Amino acid sequence: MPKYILKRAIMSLITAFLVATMTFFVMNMVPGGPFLAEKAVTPQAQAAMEAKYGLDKPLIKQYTTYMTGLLHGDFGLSIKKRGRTVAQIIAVKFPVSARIGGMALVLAVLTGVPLGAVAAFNRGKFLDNLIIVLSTAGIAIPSFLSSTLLVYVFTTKLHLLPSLGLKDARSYVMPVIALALYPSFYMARLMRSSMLDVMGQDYMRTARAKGVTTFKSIFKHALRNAILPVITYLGPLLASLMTGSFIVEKIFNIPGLGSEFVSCITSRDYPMIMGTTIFLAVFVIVMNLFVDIAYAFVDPRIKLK
Amino acid sequence: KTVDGTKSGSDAASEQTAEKTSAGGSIDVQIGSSPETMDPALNSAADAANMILHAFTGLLTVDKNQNIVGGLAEKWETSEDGLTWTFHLRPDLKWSDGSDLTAEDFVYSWKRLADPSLAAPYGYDLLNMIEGYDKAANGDLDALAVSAPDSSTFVVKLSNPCTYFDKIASFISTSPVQKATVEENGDEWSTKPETYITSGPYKMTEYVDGDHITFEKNDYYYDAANITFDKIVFHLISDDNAAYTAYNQGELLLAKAIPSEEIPNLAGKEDFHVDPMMGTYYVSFNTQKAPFDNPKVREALSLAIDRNYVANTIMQGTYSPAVNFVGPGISDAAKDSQFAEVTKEKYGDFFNNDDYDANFAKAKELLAEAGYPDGQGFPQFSYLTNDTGYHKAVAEYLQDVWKKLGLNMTIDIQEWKTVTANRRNGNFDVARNGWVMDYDDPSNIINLFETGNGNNDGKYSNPEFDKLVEEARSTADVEKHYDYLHQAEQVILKDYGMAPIAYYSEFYLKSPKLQNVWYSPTGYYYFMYGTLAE
Amino acid sequence: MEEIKKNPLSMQVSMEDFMPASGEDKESLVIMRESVGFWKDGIRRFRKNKIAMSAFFLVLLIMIFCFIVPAFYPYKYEQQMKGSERLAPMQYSKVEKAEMEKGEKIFPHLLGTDQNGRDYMIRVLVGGRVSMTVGLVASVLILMIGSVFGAIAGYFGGIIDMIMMRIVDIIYTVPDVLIIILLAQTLKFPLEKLSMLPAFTWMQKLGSNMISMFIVFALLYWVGMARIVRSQIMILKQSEYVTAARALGAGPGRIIFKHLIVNCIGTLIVTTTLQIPSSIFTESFLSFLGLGVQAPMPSLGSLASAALNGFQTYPEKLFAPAFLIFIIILSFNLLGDGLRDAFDPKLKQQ
Amino acid sequence: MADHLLELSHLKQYFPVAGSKKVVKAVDDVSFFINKGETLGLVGESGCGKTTTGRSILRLHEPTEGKIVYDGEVIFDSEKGIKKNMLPYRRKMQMVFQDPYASLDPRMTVEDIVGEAIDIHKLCKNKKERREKILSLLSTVGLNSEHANRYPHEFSGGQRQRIGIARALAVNPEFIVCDEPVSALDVSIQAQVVNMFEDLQEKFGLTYLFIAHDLSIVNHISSRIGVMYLGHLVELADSDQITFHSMHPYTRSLISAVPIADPKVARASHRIILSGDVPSPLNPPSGCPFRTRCPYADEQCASETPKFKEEQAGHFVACHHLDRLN
Amino acid sequence: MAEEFLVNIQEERLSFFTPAGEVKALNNVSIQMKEGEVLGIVGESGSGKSVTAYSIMGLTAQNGKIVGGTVDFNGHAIQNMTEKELRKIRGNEVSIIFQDPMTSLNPVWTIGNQIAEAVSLHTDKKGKAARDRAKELLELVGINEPEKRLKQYPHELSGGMRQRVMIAIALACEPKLLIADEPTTALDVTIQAQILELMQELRKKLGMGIIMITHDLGVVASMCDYIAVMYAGEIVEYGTTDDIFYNPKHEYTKGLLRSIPKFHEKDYSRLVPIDGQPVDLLNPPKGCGFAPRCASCMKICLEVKPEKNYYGGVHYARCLLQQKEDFLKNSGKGEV
Ligand SMILES: Nc1ncnc2c1ncn2[C@@H]1O[C@H](COP(=O)(O)OP(=O)(O)OP(=O)(O)O)[C@@H](O)[C@H]1O
Ligand SMILES: Nc1ncnc2c1ncn2[C@@H]1O[C@H](COP(=O)(O)OP(=O)(O)OP(=O)(O)O)[C@@H](O)[C@H]1O
Ligand SMILES: [Mg+2]
Ligand SMILES: [Mg+2]
Repeated sequence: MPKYILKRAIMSLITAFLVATMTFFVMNMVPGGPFLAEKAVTPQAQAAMEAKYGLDKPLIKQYTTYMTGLLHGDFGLSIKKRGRTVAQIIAVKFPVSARIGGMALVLAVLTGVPLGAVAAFNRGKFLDNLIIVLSTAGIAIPSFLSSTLLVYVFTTKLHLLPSLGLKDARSYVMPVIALALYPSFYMARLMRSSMLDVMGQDYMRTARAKGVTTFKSIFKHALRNAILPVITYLGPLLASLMTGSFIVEKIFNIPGLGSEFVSCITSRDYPMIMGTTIFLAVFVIVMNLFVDIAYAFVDPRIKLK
Repeated sequence: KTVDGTKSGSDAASEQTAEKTSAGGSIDVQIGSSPETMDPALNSAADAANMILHAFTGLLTVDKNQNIVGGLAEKWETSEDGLTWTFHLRPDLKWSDGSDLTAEDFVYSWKRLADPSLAAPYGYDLLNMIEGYDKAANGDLDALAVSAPDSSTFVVKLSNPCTYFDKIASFISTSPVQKATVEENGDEWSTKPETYITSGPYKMTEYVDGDHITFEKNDYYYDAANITFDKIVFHLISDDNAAYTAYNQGELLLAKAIPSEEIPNLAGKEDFHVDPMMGTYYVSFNTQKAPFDNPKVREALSLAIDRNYVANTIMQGTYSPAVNFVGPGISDAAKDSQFAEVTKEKYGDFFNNDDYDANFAKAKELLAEAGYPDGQGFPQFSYLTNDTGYHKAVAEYLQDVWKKLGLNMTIDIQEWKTVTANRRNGNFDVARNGWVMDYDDPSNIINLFETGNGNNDGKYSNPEFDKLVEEARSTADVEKHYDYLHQAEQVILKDYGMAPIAYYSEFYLKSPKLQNVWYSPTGYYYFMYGTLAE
Repeated sequence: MEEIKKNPLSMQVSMEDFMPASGEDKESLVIMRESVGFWKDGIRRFRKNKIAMSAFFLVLLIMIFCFIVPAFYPYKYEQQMKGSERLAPMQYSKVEKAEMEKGEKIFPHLLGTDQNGRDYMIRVLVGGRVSMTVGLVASVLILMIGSVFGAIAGYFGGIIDMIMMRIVDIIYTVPDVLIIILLAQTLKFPLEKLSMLPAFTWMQKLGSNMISMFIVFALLYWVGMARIVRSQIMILKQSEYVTAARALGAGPGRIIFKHLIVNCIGTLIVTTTLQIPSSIFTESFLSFLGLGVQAPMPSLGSLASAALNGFQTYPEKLFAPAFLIFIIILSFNLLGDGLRDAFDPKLKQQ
Repeated sequence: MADHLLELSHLKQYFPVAGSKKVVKAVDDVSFFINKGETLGLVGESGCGKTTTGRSILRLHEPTEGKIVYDGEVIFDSEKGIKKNMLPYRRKMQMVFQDPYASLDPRMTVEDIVGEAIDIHKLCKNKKERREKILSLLSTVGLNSEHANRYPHEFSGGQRQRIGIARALAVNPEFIVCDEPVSALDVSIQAQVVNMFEDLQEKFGLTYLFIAHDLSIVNHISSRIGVMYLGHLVELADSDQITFHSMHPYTRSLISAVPIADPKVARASHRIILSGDVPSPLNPPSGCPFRTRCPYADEQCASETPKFKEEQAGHFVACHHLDRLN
Repeated sequence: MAEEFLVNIQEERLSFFTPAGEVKALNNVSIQMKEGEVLGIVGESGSGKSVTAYSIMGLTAQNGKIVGGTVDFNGHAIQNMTEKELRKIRGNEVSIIFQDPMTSLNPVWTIGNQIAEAVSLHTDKKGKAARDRAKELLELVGINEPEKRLKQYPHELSGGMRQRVMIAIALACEPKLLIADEPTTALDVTIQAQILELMQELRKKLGMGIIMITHDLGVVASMCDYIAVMYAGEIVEYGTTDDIFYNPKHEYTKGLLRSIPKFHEKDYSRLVPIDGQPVDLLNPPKGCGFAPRCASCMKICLEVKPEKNYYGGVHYARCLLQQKEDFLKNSGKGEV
């Protein structure tokens, strides 16, 4: 197991390195630079800035400098948000996104999994069809729409929930729901089909032949097997939820990493783009590793090597 | 000439509010999204300037009626030749941490502003007329002719007279910053409340990036007695709907970001305000590129635009139709006179927007004269713009109306940074453009068309124009200064160096409860003397 | 034990009955079922699925509305009617009212008009067409790239697979938003240059935005398809029929295209159908970022995101395109599910 | 020597194991020959390497080591580095597979399945000729023209196996590897297929390598039988010799374990029950592969792999303790 | 009739209702079996062997229904029992071993857990006690190091071992009847011998009844007291093992016996196959199910379903050939 993790870690490092390299060059291909503003600055100032961030050097040199910095754990300074390091910004913004994303994940799992299981157990019946249509409809709503509607209904019309920021528990309600909507319904679909799969397995027949009650056969025998595909989905999901959604963060005005990332791309804040990309890439990789380990934990057949 | 500025900015306000509601209290407002910087020298964004304005005060400041009044300086005088400006600071000035604020701090701050390694965006615009700026801009900071003969006197020597130097001294970027905290913390100083030592009415107590910035009253401020609110929370909101909802929920007392298409619902309501803003929305032509190098073509394109329609219908009256290049709100030589009005008197309106049909007919004619009857032979071209506000709707309108001239235009919508880059590099045919004034002097916008100006996107070049601009810059005579600028404006209008479309306005929602807060055409909101009605 | 009953039959039988039955008699008993091929069988199963059939007809209906109706619609999507701006649904402008009084027939603005005085209904319909085109074309691109890439990686395995899968990993790991924004911008300029060339003038019509969007899709989203196809191929290549083909002397090309890809066809159809809604989704996200299709061409995403800027005043401007997005995505998803059940019952979820 | 159609010497087929340095020794040092026109049966428990042997002969896996001589021509020799292009040999050597369900491409019609070899080797000049050839092949295996346009899933197991046989016959082969061709079929159908193999052999003079785990079938169809255990060939002799005079302890227990469909005989017979399971080919025991389950095993068996020798004329066996056994 | 039967199935008819139509899986199946007896059910794939056995436990798949006849087990009328009542019997009075030991054990739980579950379901041994019993059971089925095995997962065991675990689960509550549904088909010959040996041993030790389902006549020959031969959802012949092997009456049984190689007899003559293909239960023939494949099929066979014909003792067959003989005998007396 430790060997496996080590192996994966090395693989991840390589992937992260390649991702960083790719990002670096693509980013520099795009027109516009970080110092372009509405006000044209003087050539001296421009030169001074470029010197400060090392952008006056040839691209290859910049690249090696950045990579060397990275090796020492130095993500560099944000160009746009002067006075802040990339690491600081991520350290402030990521927890916000992660908190909401984490809650959304829990909500999605707690609703999606039972919904899917219930549908599977009522296969072909009304309830099943209802859940199928509902969950398919659920994944067909773009998040900008669902978020806007949530605000419209719960804040503008019903005055139930605050619209601004993350002051108290109530202000988490809407963003968490908005984020959880899609994964929840998606998981319901996933769960339903894997549950149906498991219910057709021989060992479920064995359980019945032993005289196990329906309830116990679901909880002890079916659920743990059926949850496996859901777990595989959790890796990418966890990564995408915890790293923040641009749309949801924008609409609910949440100071998270998702909106920060988009704004650093549009403002060509090179160190921020690099730092965030690498952070996100590593996060995705770590989450996937995490999920693989969890998978091995739930499914004893999986040997990590 | 000496100006006595003892009357502080607050007086005008306090005069009116005889039955002033009890001071103190806290307000929640939205005037922008997350600032890139809160450092006065580094800032170039109006959003942040609005907040910085409440934290920093410079030598001079602007009152409710757009008059330049004393800030940290109570008196200032100009030498005969207009080259030496002497500012006398108020006694016992203090930083928000309680330490003394002296003329030396100004010397430090102004030199810092000129420092190329800081790359302050306004460094050149604000300081280029000061003697030794060129050297300073190349790193020799001490060459900058600013000095502090004593702790309460600050002297600036100019290389050429600048009639509007008082306006510059009131510009927020020239506010002093505390040397100790800046040097100790570097760029980081402006990101944390502890190190954000201010000279203005408020100090920072909380800074949550992307969420809000909280200011509390600075008791060391010279005018602290008149400052009303104890606390101002600036909510940093980037989404219009979010701000709008929050305002409607009563979570904000003032919101600047409003979804523009909600305006029909708001028009006429007492909390909806549309105020003039010094700025012009215009279209840049790439004057170096055929067929836009032909003034006739530019004229035809410009005349084909129904400015009334664009401003009043597409932009729903949140802009006003342009008749010249420089719009309202900008003052002229005489006291309380307006540059735009003087233009009208002297030269008449350049565009007659009321007879659009005639304009359009003329446009067709011109196009034929230019060799493209009914647009025949005119190459397809593209219109570069980003997609915020009314930009896309205007682009679509232009596409449609120029199509009527027989021209084929594609709309090239790009993300903001790319637009800026391409526009500045001349990678465009026609592009949306606009300029909001930094300070109240027409040169600020007219100079954009000077040969070699960094913001001269259309690469317009006319020696006559350049000469007029230069003369306006070097004269010490205020009258002449404005006169040259009027002439310059006429030159560029006649050259159709760009096609002005509309003048900016600021529209915002303000709760009627929030009183004595004013908005100035430079785009700034002043909350410090406001009051809250019960 | 049960008593041995006398067989009642013996009473009625005749000698004739005990004659040996002929071969044909026996044959006639064995009814060979009618021949059902893969397609026929799948379509039969699909027809039985009510939800999927409804989705199928819904898709057809939407197609008719978006692709055919606009040709006959009295308004054009780019046609600006001065004086008719921001009309409410069914509202007529002053000019139009005057015309009507003169006895002219004016087709109502079913969904009102937009800020430029364009009929909103036709914009929504054309927007649907654009979004569906984006979805379909992008899905086909993804299908082609993904399946060939996945098939090659899966079939050859070993080091080839290893390298190809690392590429997939990288593309998968890089945040989508980054590539979307950066690529959309990067591609723009070269594409515009390209479209100036005589051979590529068709690109002008589509707009470089649309093309770079396709390229973005093609570069980004094929990885999912590639993974699915690869894993399918890895299983399929172990099949004995593949070994059989190899034993007959078939080469890799024949095996990949004649046997493996053909056997993935169910997966391919299904994944592609399910890709369509996700491409439409992404298009709407791009529009939200202001990187959508070339103006004045509308897409559902760009209409909806523009309508957000005033949806309390003009709710119908948001709901019309949003509802159409919803219906398109919903019906394609249900259609995809139905196709999966019909053509590839083994494939439950990717 | 001339009538040896196929000769295999010291064939080894190792498979790498993903993610570790270990190898699966699926076939380990197997040597035998097959005479023209005969049927050599190969039996052994699941996973002992029967299929792998068959496939290695056809070079569907590249053998790790060894030498394969077909009809006097060396088609593979690891020592001399000979690797002949197999395409011409694919017309002479064919294979029939175990699973009649998995071995037919479900998306192809019977006609295309049978015709694939014709296409690959360009055996027919035109469509018509191709069709005729396919129909004649189908009638050879007892199917009719009606079946040609149908898909495999419309057939029962026995019929599918016939399609598989027709496919193998399409190239007019001389030698067919039959990899458990009847084990997936119902008992009543098995006999149909077994008979067909016999008929075809007679008609076309075919040579078979007949793989099965069911000794009674192998015994019925083969003239000689080889017994494999854990990648090794442990015994090889005439069928009768194997059935009634087997020498290797494994073969003996295998034979005694075959269920006898005759109650009286069954009740009277004595089974030699082996203890334990077949070891994993990943961790084969040292020395004699069978020693972990062999009642006669001793130290010698653990240290030394017994040689595969001809103990009697035509009877090969690999065991250290033949003397003790007999 | 006074005898107590452990299993008494009378004229059971069972159908599956599928989208393609009604699959008449069982037609008038009758089985009677006493405690301690071993009954073999043979027949080709799809003939209804498993369905018959499962219906004794009420384990029929959801879309299946007993549409006629009675199924009586140990005094319970199975066809009338609710799922809850059935649960008390399952694993307790009657247990089952499935064909494929690879898939019949839940992959995510340990062996110990799965055996202990069976123990604690029907006895008051819980927790530790159940585990101890599980260990005992593993010893009983001949698994060494039971302590270690209890903690292992199914995938860590070989096929033979897993089948032993399945048997251990089945024996957890010492059932009166053990149903073995092709318990050795998936196993190798030498392992099959081990399992068969074990089952015989256990039967001697525990004295339970066994229903042995297989398609291998060799397996039933040595183990069973009675044999039922099934074809197309019917029991076409029933009798003692010797009846079936030495005096088969039904053409199918005869064909079956002819078609297997005589391994131990040095007989290399050609096998005699049964021609044709298995029936499609969705479109069953009107008359005798075997008629299309029967070499001595008569015209009447295509029209009429044969009834049972007894040949002494319990031995009966459903074949009209007997009728023919009777008819020929009788016709001399000129009844028709
Ligand atoms: N392509 C392969 N890669 C890795 N291992 C393989 C491969 N093919 C076979 N093996 C392994 O080689 C060993 C022998 O397999 P093989 O299929 O030859 O056995 P077999 O005797 O045919 O068994 P069965 O009776 O189950 O068909 C097995 O352990 C198997 O897992
Ligand atoms: N759940 C079900 N739905 C529909 N038909 C079924 C179902 N279960 C069994 N059948 C049908 O009932 C018939 C008898 O099946 P059964 O499983 O008893 O056969 P079997 O004799 O046990 O065969 P095998 O030897 O393959 O196990 C088959 O034709 C089968 O297709
Ligand atoms: Mg094999
Ligand atoms: Mg069965």
